[in-house]
Formats: sequence, structure tokens, C-alpha cells
Amino acid sequence: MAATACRGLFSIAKHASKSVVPRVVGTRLCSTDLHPTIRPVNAVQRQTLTEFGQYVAECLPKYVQKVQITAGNELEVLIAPEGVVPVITFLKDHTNSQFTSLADLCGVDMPSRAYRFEVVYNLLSLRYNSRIRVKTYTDELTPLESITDVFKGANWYEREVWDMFGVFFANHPDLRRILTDYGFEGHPFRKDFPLTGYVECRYDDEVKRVVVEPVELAQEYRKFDLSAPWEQFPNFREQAAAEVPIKEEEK
Amino acid sequence: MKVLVAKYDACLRSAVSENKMALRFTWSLLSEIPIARCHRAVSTSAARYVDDLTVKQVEPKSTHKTLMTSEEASHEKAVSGYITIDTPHDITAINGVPEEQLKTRRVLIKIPTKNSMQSGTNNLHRWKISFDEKQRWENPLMGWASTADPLSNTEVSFSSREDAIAFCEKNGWNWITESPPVKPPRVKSYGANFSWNKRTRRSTK
Amino acid sequence: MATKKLMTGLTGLAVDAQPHHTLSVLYGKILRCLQKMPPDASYRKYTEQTITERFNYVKTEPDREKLEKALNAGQLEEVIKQAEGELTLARKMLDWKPWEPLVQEPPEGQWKWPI
Amino acid sequence: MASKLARAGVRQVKPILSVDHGEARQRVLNLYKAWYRQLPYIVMDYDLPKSKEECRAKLREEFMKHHHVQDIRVIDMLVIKGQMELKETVEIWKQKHGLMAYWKDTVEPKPQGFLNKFLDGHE
Amino acid sequence: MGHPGEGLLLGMGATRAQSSGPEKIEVFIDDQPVMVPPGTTVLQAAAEAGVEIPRFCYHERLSVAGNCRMCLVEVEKSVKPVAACAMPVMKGWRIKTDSDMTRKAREGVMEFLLINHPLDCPICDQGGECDLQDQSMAFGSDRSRFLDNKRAVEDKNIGPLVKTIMTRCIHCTRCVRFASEVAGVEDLGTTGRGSDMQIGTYVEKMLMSELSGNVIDLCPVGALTSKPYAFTARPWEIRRTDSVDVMDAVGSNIVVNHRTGEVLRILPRTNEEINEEWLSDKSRFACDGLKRQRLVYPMVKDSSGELRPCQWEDALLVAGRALAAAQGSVAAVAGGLADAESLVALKDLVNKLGGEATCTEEIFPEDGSGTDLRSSYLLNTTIAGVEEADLVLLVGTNPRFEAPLFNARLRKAWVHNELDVAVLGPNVNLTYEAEHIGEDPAIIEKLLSGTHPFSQRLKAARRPMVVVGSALLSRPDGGLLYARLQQLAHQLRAGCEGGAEWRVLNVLHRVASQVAALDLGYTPGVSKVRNAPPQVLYLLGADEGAITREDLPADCLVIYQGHHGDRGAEMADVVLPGAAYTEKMATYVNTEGRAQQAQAALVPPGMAREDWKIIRALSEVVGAQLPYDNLAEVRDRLTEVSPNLTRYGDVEEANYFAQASALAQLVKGKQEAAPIDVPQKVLEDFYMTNSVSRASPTMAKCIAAIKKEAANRHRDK
Repeated sequence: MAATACRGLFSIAKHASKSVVPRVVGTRLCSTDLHPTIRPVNAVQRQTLTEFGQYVAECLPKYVQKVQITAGNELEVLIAPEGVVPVITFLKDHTNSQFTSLADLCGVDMPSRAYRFEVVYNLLSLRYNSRIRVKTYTDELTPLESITDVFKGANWYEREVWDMFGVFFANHPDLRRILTDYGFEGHPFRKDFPLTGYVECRYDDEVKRVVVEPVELAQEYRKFDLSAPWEQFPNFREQAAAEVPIKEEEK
Repeated sequence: MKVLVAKYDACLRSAVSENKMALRFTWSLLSEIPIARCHRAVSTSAARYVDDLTVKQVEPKSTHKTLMTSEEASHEKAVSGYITIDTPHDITAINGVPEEQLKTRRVLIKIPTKNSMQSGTNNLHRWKISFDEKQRWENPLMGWASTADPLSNTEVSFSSREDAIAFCEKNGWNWITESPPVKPPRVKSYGANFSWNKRTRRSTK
Repeated sequence: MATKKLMTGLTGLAVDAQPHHTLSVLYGKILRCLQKMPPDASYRKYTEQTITERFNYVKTEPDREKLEKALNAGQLEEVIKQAEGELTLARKMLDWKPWEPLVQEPPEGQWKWPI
Repeated sequence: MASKLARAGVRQVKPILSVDHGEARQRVLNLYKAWYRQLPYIVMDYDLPKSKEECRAKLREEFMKHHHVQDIRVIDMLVIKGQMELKETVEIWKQKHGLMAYWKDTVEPKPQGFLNKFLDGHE
Repeated sequence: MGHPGEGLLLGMGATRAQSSGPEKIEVFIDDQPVMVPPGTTVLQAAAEAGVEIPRFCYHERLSVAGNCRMCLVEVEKSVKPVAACAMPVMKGWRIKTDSDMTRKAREGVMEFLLINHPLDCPICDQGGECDLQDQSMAFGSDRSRFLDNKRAVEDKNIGPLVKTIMTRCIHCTRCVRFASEVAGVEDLGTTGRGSDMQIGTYVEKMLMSELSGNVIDLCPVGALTSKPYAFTARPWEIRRTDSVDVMDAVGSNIVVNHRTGEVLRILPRTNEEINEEWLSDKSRFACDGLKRQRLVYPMVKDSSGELRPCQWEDALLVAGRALAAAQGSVAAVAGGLADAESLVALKDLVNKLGGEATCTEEIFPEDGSGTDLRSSYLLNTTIAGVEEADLVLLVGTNPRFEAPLFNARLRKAWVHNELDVAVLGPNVNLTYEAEHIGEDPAIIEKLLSGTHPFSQRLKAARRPMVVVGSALLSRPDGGLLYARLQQLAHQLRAGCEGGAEWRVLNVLHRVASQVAALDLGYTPGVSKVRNAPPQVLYLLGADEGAITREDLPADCLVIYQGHHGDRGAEMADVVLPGAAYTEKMATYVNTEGRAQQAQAALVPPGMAREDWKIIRALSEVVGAQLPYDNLAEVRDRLTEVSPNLTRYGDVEEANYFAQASALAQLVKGKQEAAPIDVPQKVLEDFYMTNSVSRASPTMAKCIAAIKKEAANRHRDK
């Protein structure tokens, strides 16, 4: 399979143009007049991303659990938590991917799942003008390997995820709170953490200092139930994640 | 190792040097040292270089590993493996919820009740947890409804009842659960409006 | 006769006096490293192919600019950076052995969305 | 799913810092000692209106609050958080009120016993 | 379209007639296969597959109208879209609920519906819970092609409960169908055609039904909204708590809608076994009584004989001292709104103090088996079981006003299952045809001996039911009559088709607490207290005046615990403010014997407390401390006394008719000549029956409106 040699983003770059920085150009295949609110899907780009997703999965079968394309043109690689450093390093250093920029690193809390936290790495390849999203999972007690050795910029992001969600990053050089106040207890982005927090501070004139007390609201927050019993946007059903089949490797 | 640790916070020195097995995250200090990107040491001579791939080359070793004592190395190996836990999954000690909110609250697990004002059911697929109602009082200044309950607005969705129960138990909340109403099969017929010998015949239109 | 290249125009990236040599050394090391991997590992197959292809260009094309064009991966200094990356990656890969079967199946419903 | 995970009795998990109870216990003791030794300086630095003895009693209380914890990973997590807190304190990143918050001296204690709770109002 | 499915009328509308249905057929909804019984409509099959088809006129509890056309879907090989609500599926049909044809059909229908619909969502009470609003989000256009003036329709005045804004009406006729099919009042209908079509009462009159509030729920737009709730709140800011209604003994499931610590409205909650999706007007609208006449602090009578507010400590001390000094001469009377937890706590307290008399206000004869056998005081057939009956004999009861939802069930069976109903008692309007067989109590004896003409009908019935009302039971000769009815029921049971499984005898209670109280061993009726007046009388929400100050010696101390300042509080020396049904997590047992759990929506106002806690606190003050400190422990105690009280949602099988009947034969007594009567005969009598509804201004308005309606010349007398 000669073509496989230049699979991945590199191949498309080669075929697409001969310029120094080749890029996948977004062409509008869908008329925006007919469905002004529906995002057009670029078939060429989608195909590229699909192939690249398969390429990553084939190169790293030990870690990649699933590959999918969401929102029409966003490639997601879903990996086992053990594989964070290998997969990120591969995407950064491999000649055919070169995702040398860590755009973002964040957490998501989904309490219904066995491992409630998703940790999401958004990477950008300047060479191929492409983005990829790597997701893995963990819970309150399972440590996740820090990627600060791969991306220095992950340092504060990981501190933020630790602070907001309580995900512990092993081998992080300086894991400590970044957004919450010293002495703050809990992790505010967890779904079960109340919007008001549990405690409030005020200056107490009697003891002449700030005191921390259980929260008491002069006006209770309103509780909004915004769910509608009818599906409001049936047109957007197809935008859900589409799984990319990972080819079985011949052993 | 000792030197490196000395670099670590002076104030903590007493704590750390006491600590025979230094906390693992102090280890990560090592990564701050510019570990040689080994290939940078490649020599560049003027001659056109042809590499003989059959000749074996010594690859550089990881500084991280070479600096470790055998004790530390075996510990690192153990830490990268698995341990066996036989206690239930309980995170009450570390989830930051104050004790009075843990012990006294009762969580209700249920699928939201259908609003009888509407016919759709698209919002009735998730199990939700909500907390018992606590006292509200009228704010003496403005007449607002005041509360001291931080959890009155907290609602978490789950895909199944079992997940919700597991979540509550892990967080140490007392829970009760309610089942959604069962929907019996029902035979509907347009023709019944026009049956000539039945009481279902419609008089009004 | 092309003038001597003075700068790459990229911050922190110095001009390499002998890019052909540097690349050859690096590519040699990469290929040598890849040889230690199982022959059916996809990573090895694909990387070998890419690197050999580039290596061949480097071997056959002495002119700097023409080589850059042929490689179509930016300036040679950038190609060196890429090769350096590939080399460290390949050496780490030997440790990680990513060609092995999946370490852990996701728990049921872990990737289901919406939940 | 989540339910299966939590219900499972014995299970294999990734360790955080310690691989066995002995090690976890050692870490807890080390942390305790570190705090204990730092207390005189903390009292001095922050000019706390508390004596060393009171602080030591509070320290002990805070540790004993979690004496029932058995899960190695929870112990590790508590140690990590305790260590971070110690650092925040030693570096004087915290403020005085942050330390005084341990005593909760402006919070009225909740009534105990059924009748007292009843008279007080809504539990 | 003809009358599709006319040949498939199998147990029309009945929920239970499907036990051994014919073989299922396979259809495909968006290529997803589902197996459904034949006769299922396209809409139902889609729902089975998890696809809700948009609709306005179709409602699963009403007949199929098929006039809104919103449910049009594409069926493969059909040239036109079909109305999913009316079309039964055929084998192998491929239904496309998301195709271009379907979408275009829906968008077209939506455009027509919106032509005349006003754009007043911002000032519409339905806004936020409006089917039209929600579905126009999915299928509505963002601009109108209609350039003419929108039509306007005059609003109708149909009473103090339902507000009409007829311009918003989309003519789904759900309200018309509800009124004629479920409520049984033919007051609503349509007039005119096309653009002139209107829904109304034909002539100006009030919608006289005890179930009228349900048309508010049914209306898919804001044409019919709630008058008491008008402009009060938006649905998305409301907190909803599931609860159980206590206005009657049916135990309807409700959702309490509240915000900032006050109840805004009450809506029904679906429970097929009890109230389906309906709610009586009293249950729905009496909630504003929860804010008025409330007892919010403890009170003790001072030396001048006036109740003065005081602290809990003082009130508990006064009550406790009196209880301790009474040395066992203590009695308790429980009212109709008490929950099982406070009932068991009160009984335990009285017993612990050495008292014996724990009574309920509502009377139940003690002759024969009395209340020893559970089956003699329950609605044994269950409410849903009515749908299996073929003949119902109502004795001394008017279910329409005593238990409107039981009556709705009777009517449902009457419409769909050819149920026949006979009434022994005053000839009241039950909203369906019922044979009136007289008011003379002697008829019961005749029925038993088989000499009455109606006996033949009873004997011939396959599954007969005898429903006995509280009015009969509280007659002086109630015990005798009830014994005869027990014998009659036992006789019928032997002969009927249902066999031992079929339970003929049913008691329809009027108050929510009665079954729980009897389960816990309370003595029905206050005669015990009258005969041996205690030194301390504890009234637990007893407000119906069963016992008055005149019945008691002058030195008797009366403690009243309850939530409303009504008759009970008036005669009390110590008042302990308790919680209303929306304010406590409590257990109620309905007339079927079904224990249900109400969640607390609010906390009790002011210094009021949950009822069982008051009794528990008092017990500690007296020195006879009750052994439970939290709700779980109280419920353990309930389980200990009567396990069925904590089996929520289930009806405990009770089947001791033979024994009861044998004991009933021994009952002797003198039969009174007075005709069998019921207290609630007309709609006016329905609205105010307990301390909550008596405090409700809306209920007062209903009564005033009905009095005024009497002068309406259009009303048929």
C-alpha cells in the first residue's frame, strides 16, 4: 500500500497544493440560502479528517478507543487514560501530524459516567492548518499523567482543571490552586457544586477581621427549568457525533 | 536527588527531608532541569555524511531514570501499576461538601414529572437528583424569599437510576427514589366517534 | 550562485550551516531506532516510509532551495526540527510500545453522548 | 456504568502516591509533623490570636476528622490537599482570616438533640 | 379516510382489556422496527419507538378528533401524508417522521395555525409551557405570508376558575371533548365554520363541572388558562414537588408548583391507578387556602380566656403539664387531613400516657367485624378496577362530589365498557345515566332477600360492585345497614363470574386520613370521648365539629394541633401550629388502602412544625418520650404497626369477606325510617369541605358564582 505512506494530513497537503504551507480550504458545498441556520459540511475536509483519525488509531492501537467527527468537521480521538502522554507526544512530534500548539486543555463533568470527568486536549497543527481534539476520562481519585513535559503551556491549564474539577495530574511540577481563594474547599465546576458555594465571607466588626460562614442568601437564586417537552431543533439531529470506523489491524 | 530537593521550598525543607519517601510530586521537579534533547548533541562535520544503518549506536538514557535510587525506581514502578482497594467508593472526605450538608440532606432521585400542561415527553429521559426543601424566610428589608440552603438549586442529571444512586452513595447522601408512572397500552380509534350503538359516539363537535 | 542564507525569519530558529548532513544523521538515527520495532507496527511502517522518502530527497538533491521545494515541508531548518521531533518520539515509542492491543476498553457508556 | 464501579467491592485502581497502607500512613505522619513543626512560626507570622497549644489541638482535630478513612487514594488526596494548604500557609499566601476560619468561632453551633432542634426551628 | 379501524374495536379505551391481545405486527419508524398490537395508531407506534409526533388535538385520554393535522407523517408508498393520530398501522408500514414530506406538511400546518394566532406570548400565561410555542420553534417560519388582518374572537365568561382568551384558540376541541366525554357536561361546543368557528358554551353560561380545571391543562395554547393563577408566574421559574392530594379520600397524585416559599398552583400528576391525569377543582384550586387563616405560632389561653401567641417552650410546657396531670385521662381526636406519621405518634403518646381513646372524626360502624378486618373499610375493587365491573350499585353516596375522580372513572367505564350504574339514595346528577332505585333503607333488606326487582339485575351481573358511602355509614342505623350490605356483597360474590378474586364490597371514604387511622387502630367516631370525657383532649386537625366544647366538662383542657384556625382551634386552650399537606413529607392512605408518600414542597410557615415532630417534642416534655427521632424511625414504627402503610404505591390485598359476612349476620338493630341521604347533592356543596378549602377565597368565589348562575335564564333548571 504505497498510498498509506503519505496518509494523514501530510498527504492531503501534498495533493491539495504545492504551496509551502498547504491548507485544507473550506469550500461551501451547501447553499446557505436554503438553510441559513445549518452549518455547511465540507466533504473534502471531512474525508481528510476521517482518514487522519484512522491513521492515528492505526498507529496507536494501544491507546485509541474511538475516533469520531463531531459538529460536521471536528475530529475527536477518544483515548484510554494511560495513553495521554504517548498520544499527545505522537500528535506533537510525528512528522505527519505536527500538532505543536496546545490550544486548550479543559475538563468536563458528567456524573452519570463511570469515570465522571472527561479531560479534553485541543491541539492545533500550524503546519497543516488543522485541529484535533483528544479526550480521555478519569474520576475523582484516579490520577492522570501530566503533559507538562510535552507542552509547557499545559502547566496552568492542568492547575485549572485540578482546581475546578479536582482531577489529580501526576508528575505535574507545580500542582496547586489557580483560581479559587486560599482555603477554598471543593471544586466549583463539578456538577454537584452549588452556584452559590457553601460558604460566604464578610467583614465582622466584632472580631475585626473577615469571617467565613455558611452561606445565607438575602434573596434566593431563582431556579430555572429550561427543558422543553418538544424537540426544538430536529434539524440539528445529524450534527451529533459520527463515529469513524477504526480499521482492525491484521495481527 | 538531595541537591534537587534542596532547591525545593526552603520552608518545607524540614518536612521533606524527614520524608524518607519524598512525595512523588516533588519528583517532578526533575523535569524542570533541561533534560538534554539528546539529538542536539549531534556533531556536524563538514563532510557529506552517509549513515551506515547497520552499525549499532548507543542511545542516550533518560536522566530521570538514571538519577533514581533503586528504592525510588521500584516505587515508581509500583505507582505506575495498580493497587487493590476493598473499601466502597467514598469521596465524602475530599469533595469539599460541609458536613452539615452531607449528613442532614435527603436526595430524591427521579425522572421529572411530566408537566400536565403539555403533551411532549422530550424532557423526561433523564434521572435527576434534587435536595429536600429547606426553610425560606421573608427578608425583613425587601420582602424577598431568603434561604440558607446552598443546594436548593442543585440538580444533576443521570442516564439511569443506578448511576444516580451510585453517585449519591459515593458522596454520602441519603437518597430515596421514585419510579416513573407506567404507561398502559391504550387502543385509540377514530371510528369509535361514529359507532352507532356505543356510548362513545360523539354528540358534540 | 545563491547567496548564503542569513536567517530563517522564524524566531529562535537559527540557520543550519549543513542541513543535509544534519538531516542525514537524524534520519539515520530515526531509521535505526525504528528497526527495533516490530515490522508490522503501523507506526514503524508509516514513519519508515515518510522518512525514507525524505531521506532519498536529501541524498539526491544537493541544492538547498530545490530540496525545500521537493520536501514541501517548509525550510530545511524546520524539516530538521521535525526530524528531531520524530527521533525523540521514535525513541519514546520503543518504551511505550503503542502497537500493542488496547490497554483498556472504555467502561460501558463512557463515550455515549448525549448521556 | 457508574453504578457497577461503585458497588464493586474489591477492585484494581491506579494509585495516586502510595501503594499500600503503610506508605499512606507514613505520608500522613510526615504531613502532620511538618504542620506541627511549622505551627509556632505560623502563629508568629500571622499574629494569630491563638496559642500554640490551641493550634496543635486544632491540627489534631483536623486530622482526626478523617481518622476513619480507609481508602489509600482518599488518604493520598487528603495528604496532597494538606500539603498544598501547608505551602499556602508557609508562603503567607493565605490571610489571617483564612486560618481563623478553622475555628469557625463566629458560626453559631447547631443545636443538638431532638427537642433543641425542634425548638430552634427547622433542623 | 373513512373510518379506519372500525373493525378493530377491541375493548375500546379500556386500559386493561388487552391481556391476551392478538399477535403483534411489525412496523418501521424511521427504519427502526417496532412490534405493536394491531389497531395501534401511527402516533402510538412512533411513541413506542421513542419518537413523539407533534400534535395539538390528539390527547391520549380523549377520543381521536384528527382536526389539527399537525401529526401528518409520510408513510412509504402513500402519495399523501397521513394523520398519525387517527390512522391505524398496517403490517410492514414504513413511517418516516423526519422526511422532507413530513417536515413540509408540518411546516404548512404550522403556518396555517399561526395565521390567526396572536403574537402575544409575552403576555400569555401559557408562555413557556405551550405546545404551539414549542412546536413553532421547530416547524414555524420566521416570517408571515399572511397580509390580511388576523381574526379576533370575543372572550367568554365560563366561571371563576377558567379564563378564556378565545382569540388564541386553534380549535383543537380538546376542551369540548373533555367536557362531553370525561366531565360529562355538554356545555362546551363549537359554533360556526371556517374563519367563523368558535369554541364556546353556545349561550352565556358557566362551565358547571367539578372537573373544569382540567381544560386548562388540556388546552395546548393559552386560550383556556387558570384565573386564580393568572399572571402569577412563568413555568420555567417554578419549583415542582410531587405530592398527594388530601381534599378527598381518592389520594390524587399532584405536583405542587411553588416559588419563593409559596404554593402558586397545583397540577395533576399521572397515576393510571388513581387519577389518570385529571384533578378535581377543589384539589387544584383550594391551594390558596394554604396561605390564609394559618396558625403560625403556638398559642395558650390566658386568664382572660383569650388565646395569646407564645413561644414553643411555653406551649409545650402548658400542654405537657396538663397531660402529665391528667393521669391517663387523655383522649385524642384526629381530623380528616392528618397524615399517618402524626397519627401513629399521637396514638403512641396517648397510649403511653395511659389513655385509650384515640378516635377519628369520621364515623364508621363498629358493629359486626367493625374495623378489625381491613377489607370491610376499603374500596376493595380499586379505582382502576371499576373498568372491569359491569354493574355498580351506589348506596348512600354521591361520588361526583365526594370523590370526583372515582366518579370520572365510573363515567369512563360507563362510556367505554358499557357499565351500568344504579343509585340507592337521593337521585343526584352523576354526569352519566344511572338507574335510581329509591331512597328507602328498607330496599337493602329486600335486595338481600332477593325480593326487590333490582335483585335480578344484581344476580345476573358478571362483575358487580357495591359502593357504600360514608353518609350511609354515619347513620344511626349505619351498622345494621352496612352489615346487610356486607351480606349482600358476599352473596353476589359467590354468584359472580369474577369468583373469589373479584371483590364486590367497596367503601368510599370522604376524608384522606380515615383509612390510615383505621389501619393504625383508631376508633371511628367520637362517641368514646363523649361517653367518657377526658381531662385532656388532643385534637389533631379535628375541624369538622364532631366534638364541641359542650360535650366536654368545663375543666377539660383542649389541645389543638393543626394548620388552620378553624373550628378546632376556636375551642382549644393550647394551640400547636402544624404543617399542611404541602409542607411535610408524609404518608397518606387513600380509600383503596393505597399508601402514598407526599414530598414536602415548602416548610411550615412561621413557627409551625411538622406534625409528628410536635407530638414527639411534647412527649419528651411530658416525660413519655417516643422512641423515634427522625422520619425513617417513625416509618419503621408505622411498618411495625401496619406494614402496608409504608409500601408506597401498592394496594395491599385484603380478602376477609367471608368472615366479615359471618359476623355481619349477628348484627341486630332497629332500622330507621329516614331515607338514605347524602350531604353533598349539588355542585355548590362540593367546594368547601375541610379547613383548607373553607379558607380558600377561590372556593368562596366558586360558590358565589354558582349562586349567581342560578339566576341565569339560559341554565336549564
